[in-house]
Amino acid sequence: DYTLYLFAALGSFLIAYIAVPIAVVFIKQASDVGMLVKTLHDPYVVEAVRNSLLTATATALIALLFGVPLGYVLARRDFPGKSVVQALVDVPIVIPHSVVGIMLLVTFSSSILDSYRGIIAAMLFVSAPFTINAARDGFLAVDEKLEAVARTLGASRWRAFLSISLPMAFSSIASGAIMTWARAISEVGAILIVAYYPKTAQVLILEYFNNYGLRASRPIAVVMVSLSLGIFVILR
Amino acid sequence: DYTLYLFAALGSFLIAYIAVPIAVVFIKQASDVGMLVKTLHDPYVVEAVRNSLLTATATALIALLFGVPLGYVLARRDFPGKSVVQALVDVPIVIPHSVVGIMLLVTFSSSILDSYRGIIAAMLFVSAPFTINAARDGFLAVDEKLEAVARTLGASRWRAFLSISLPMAFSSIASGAIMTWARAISEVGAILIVAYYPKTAQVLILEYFNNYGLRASRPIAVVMVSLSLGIFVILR
Amino acid sequence: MLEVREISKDYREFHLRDITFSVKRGEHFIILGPSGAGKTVLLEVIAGIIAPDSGKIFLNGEDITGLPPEKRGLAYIPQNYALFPNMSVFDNIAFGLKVRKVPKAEIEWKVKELSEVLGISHLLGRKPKTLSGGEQQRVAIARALAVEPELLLLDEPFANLDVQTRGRLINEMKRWKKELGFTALHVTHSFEEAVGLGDRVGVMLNGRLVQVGAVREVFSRPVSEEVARFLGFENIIEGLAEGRILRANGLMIELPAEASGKIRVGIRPEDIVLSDEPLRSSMRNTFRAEVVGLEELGLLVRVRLKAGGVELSAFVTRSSVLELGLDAGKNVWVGFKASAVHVF
Amino acid sequence: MLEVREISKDYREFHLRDITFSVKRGEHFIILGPSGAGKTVLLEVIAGIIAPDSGKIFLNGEDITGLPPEKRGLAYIPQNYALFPNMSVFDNIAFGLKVRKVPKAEIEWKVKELSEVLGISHLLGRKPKTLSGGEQQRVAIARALAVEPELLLLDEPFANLDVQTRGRLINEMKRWKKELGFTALHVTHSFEEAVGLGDRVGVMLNGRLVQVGAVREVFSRPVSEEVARFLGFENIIEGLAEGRILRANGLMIELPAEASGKIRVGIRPEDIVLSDEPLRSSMRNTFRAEVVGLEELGLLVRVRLKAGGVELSAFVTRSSVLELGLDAGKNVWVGFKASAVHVF
Repeated sequence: DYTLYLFAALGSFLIAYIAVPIAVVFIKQASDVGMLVKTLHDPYVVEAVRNSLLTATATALIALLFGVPLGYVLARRDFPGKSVVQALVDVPIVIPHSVVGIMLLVTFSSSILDSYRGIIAAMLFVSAPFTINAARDGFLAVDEKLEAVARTLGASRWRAFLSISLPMAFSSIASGAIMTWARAISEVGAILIVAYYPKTAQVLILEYFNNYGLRASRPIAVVMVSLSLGIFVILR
Repeated sequence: DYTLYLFAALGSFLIAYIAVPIAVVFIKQASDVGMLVKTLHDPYVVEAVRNSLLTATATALIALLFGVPLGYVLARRDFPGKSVVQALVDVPIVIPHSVVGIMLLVTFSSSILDSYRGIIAAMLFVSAPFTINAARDGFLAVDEKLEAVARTLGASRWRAFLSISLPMAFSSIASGAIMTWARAISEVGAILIVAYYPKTAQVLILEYFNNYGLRASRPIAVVMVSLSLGIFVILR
Repeated sequence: MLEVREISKDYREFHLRDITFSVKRGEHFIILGPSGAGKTVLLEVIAGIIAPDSGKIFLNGEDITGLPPEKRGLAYIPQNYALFPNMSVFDNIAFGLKVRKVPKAEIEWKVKELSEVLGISHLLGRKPKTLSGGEQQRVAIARALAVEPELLLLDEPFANLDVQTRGRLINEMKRWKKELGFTALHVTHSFEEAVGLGDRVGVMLNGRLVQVGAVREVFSRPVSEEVARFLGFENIIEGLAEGRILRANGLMIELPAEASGKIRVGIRPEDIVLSDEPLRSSMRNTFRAEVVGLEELGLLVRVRLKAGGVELSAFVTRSSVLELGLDAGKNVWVGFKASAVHVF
Repeated sequence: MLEVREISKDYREFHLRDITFSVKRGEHFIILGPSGAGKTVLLEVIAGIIAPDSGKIFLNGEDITGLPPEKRGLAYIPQNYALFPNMSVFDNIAFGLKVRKVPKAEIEWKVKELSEVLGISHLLGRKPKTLSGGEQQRVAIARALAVEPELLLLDEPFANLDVQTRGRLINEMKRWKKELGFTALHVTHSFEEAVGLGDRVGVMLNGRLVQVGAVREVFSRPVSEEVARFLGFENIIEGLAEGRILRANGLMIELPAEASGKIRVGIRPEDIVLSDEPLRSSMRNTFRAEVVGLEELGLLVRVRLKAGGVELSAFVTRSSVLELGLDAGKNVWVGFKASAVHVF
């Protein structure tokens, strides 16, 4: 079946294009363990990774706090303008990252400039859709009759939500939150504009690359890609 | 139904958080049309926007060339390691953008540094999954029996693909390609590392912001967000 | 006890119109209708899940139309039972009691008592997904009865069960009802459930409640052609009655009772017998008819006939079709008893 | 013309085992089996869409087992017809001809001719989605016949049609076959199609072809209990035959022909008649039996009976159940003709 073989050959190119750089960065780093160890003791790096983890986690928590209720409303209610709201949720995916930074700065100006607030603001804008959509899909998968029955048995809507819908949608919401976390920690462009300081690992990679070259920035990249792939494996 | 009202109130926060910055950047720019006109005549800006459009378009075409066959194989064939391939396709979403830049540079070094090739390489890595997944979903939605029947009527697999599957999956593939284009033109972090030059609009926004401040970079942001939202509206 | 007054509601493709009926304490009231009649919507309006467009609902004289479901005291059991998949069977049954903050010891005692009557004591630790359809149904009933509701709202409770389990559970439900003494409003499309369980039945067609009455009465005296057709009287014949004879389009049909004037009668297709020779039997109505067409219906075949100017349809088995050599154009004898003719 | 030799294939939950049969030129060969028997898998193996695990397929003496579908010259019509939704009806029918690079004028002439015979000339400009089920089926047949295939592979061609359209199209297919003269291999679970269209029939159960023969022969002389059950003989009775009498567990059953030794007979449940009094008729086999249970089956009720030591099941209509007052424990008379007893 020559057509399929041709297609498989063409397709393998993209698979290789994704897999090879990941493999290469680990392999090359393996021959330069000294630099990796040195990097792991560099207080700037440790601080930056800490900042990245903290801000991404804070972003995921904020996305959960607001995104889960929004997902529930989108799953359970029809209201005028619902399709516009749905579309808005998906907008951040298509806006260039540096434009996100400019828009946030134009809107909130100095109150977010160069602060943890700014990092989180940038991260939240680009990553919240994952939590909202996952929560909505999770709640959509919960039969509305379950809530209806719980209510005829005397539970308020809040109680029915806590006892039935939330536990049942939990795994979908959790994987949405993890995606939000991963997307948050991957953001660079918007953060560069809104909050170059406090330094995050993503930005530090860029800075070390500009100041000290590839060899200095590569170990941080290895640390970050390990984190990301670890998260990804948990997700699957 | 107080619980729902509370949820709606919480949810509106995120909706406002996405909608307001987009609105504000247009509104503020409207009071500064002079700068916008000036920017539109700035040869650097024109050149950068042109670079962004060209590289994003090239990326989308490459993603189509390789991603459509890959999507077809994923939709039609079971093979050992298929789940690994599937997982790999989704990996780029979770890797920090600056890490992507480092990985590509480590792998391809000077052959992509500061060139159009480099911009496209960075864009392709982060955006190809959209085309692959859309093509796969598009082909999955085409009943395999249609191809089978076409073949019993004398068509080769290639002919059946061209006459039946490709036309039927076209709209899904097209919207995947548009998402790829949008994701490509939104990328900043990886491009900053791989190819600061030739300058793309996303990078130029950053540079103008650093060198001349918010007022200078905002008009480019307005141009880019208009482009992105235009694409998004077409998609819906 | 429950009084439903002129409820109307447009909901998706369903249109309830002026539904009025009442359920007495201790009664098993059946709403019988084809799928698509709007039975589930009516039940959800009564449960408080859907708000009606107009009309009122009273429970023990109190207007509950505006109350949320949790304030009504009616337990709803949807068709799929809607057991909470994230809880054990025990927690499912105890749910309503926990919500009411009933003391733990009392909850355990109550769950134990109910599960014994319903024969599910051995399932209390299991998750709903591991249960069979019949077991799920019992758990759903236990969960509903645990809160001692004024009224049980049952939506097609036997529809998802296989034929044998259904028969058994219908009989058991009679026993539970005696032992636990509840009032039930039960919607279904199954004649079997209506006949087996119903004290009274309301026939619902296209969003309207068209006839309410005791079960036997509704089945033997449908108020309209529409109801008759739904109850299986496929042959509706119009004619002029005189004494015990109905003249219709060239046929003379013996009636089960005297009547006069222009009337309509209904005959079930399964009550019509086909044969090659005129049947020598107690059947008073025997005619020569021509086969117009055949339609296979699973195990039975519907034979369309023309006798005089009247079209009839009869159900026969597949082997009868072969034996009698039935085919379009063939002439056969049709017969039915006077008692199979229902006048309305 | 087509010869299938010992085909075996494991595919998903289907397990084909040693399927061997052949189809003659001009024949309409039916493969009859319940859903899940693997009929579609067999058809796709023959079409070349699925490769068999073992066995060979010959077409006009040539081994085509290894050929891709496009080289076999067999036209496959799946159950959902699989019309190409992105093409007009004309382009659907013309597809195989275009692939073969037939000149345009010839294509138009051919499509016109076929669509006239099949009565779809007025649909040529439409898209498949706008067609009714019956129209879709005709288009699928036209598309398949356009390439003048050696053999037409039909998968449940009438399953997606409503009862009336099905009956009409079965009759029309006989006419098309006469006018266009094709050979067909047709899989179905419908007795109606087998009897109405089949020249020969192969019964397929659990992935095995258990009986092949002329239609009447297979229906009247099933080779095994398994086939008999599938063909509707729910009552299988084992006993010792002597002349025209079978003694089984206390019953004496009159046989349609002489036999001797240990044999099994089958009786269809619809051939058993129930009554309150012994029937005075030509039925030679009449027994007293006790009702064991009832099962509702849509329009019919299956009555389980015990006569002597033999369990029987009979189909009666719902109104008969009410009339005879059938219920577990009641005693009734059962009767069936000697000609309803099938010996195998």
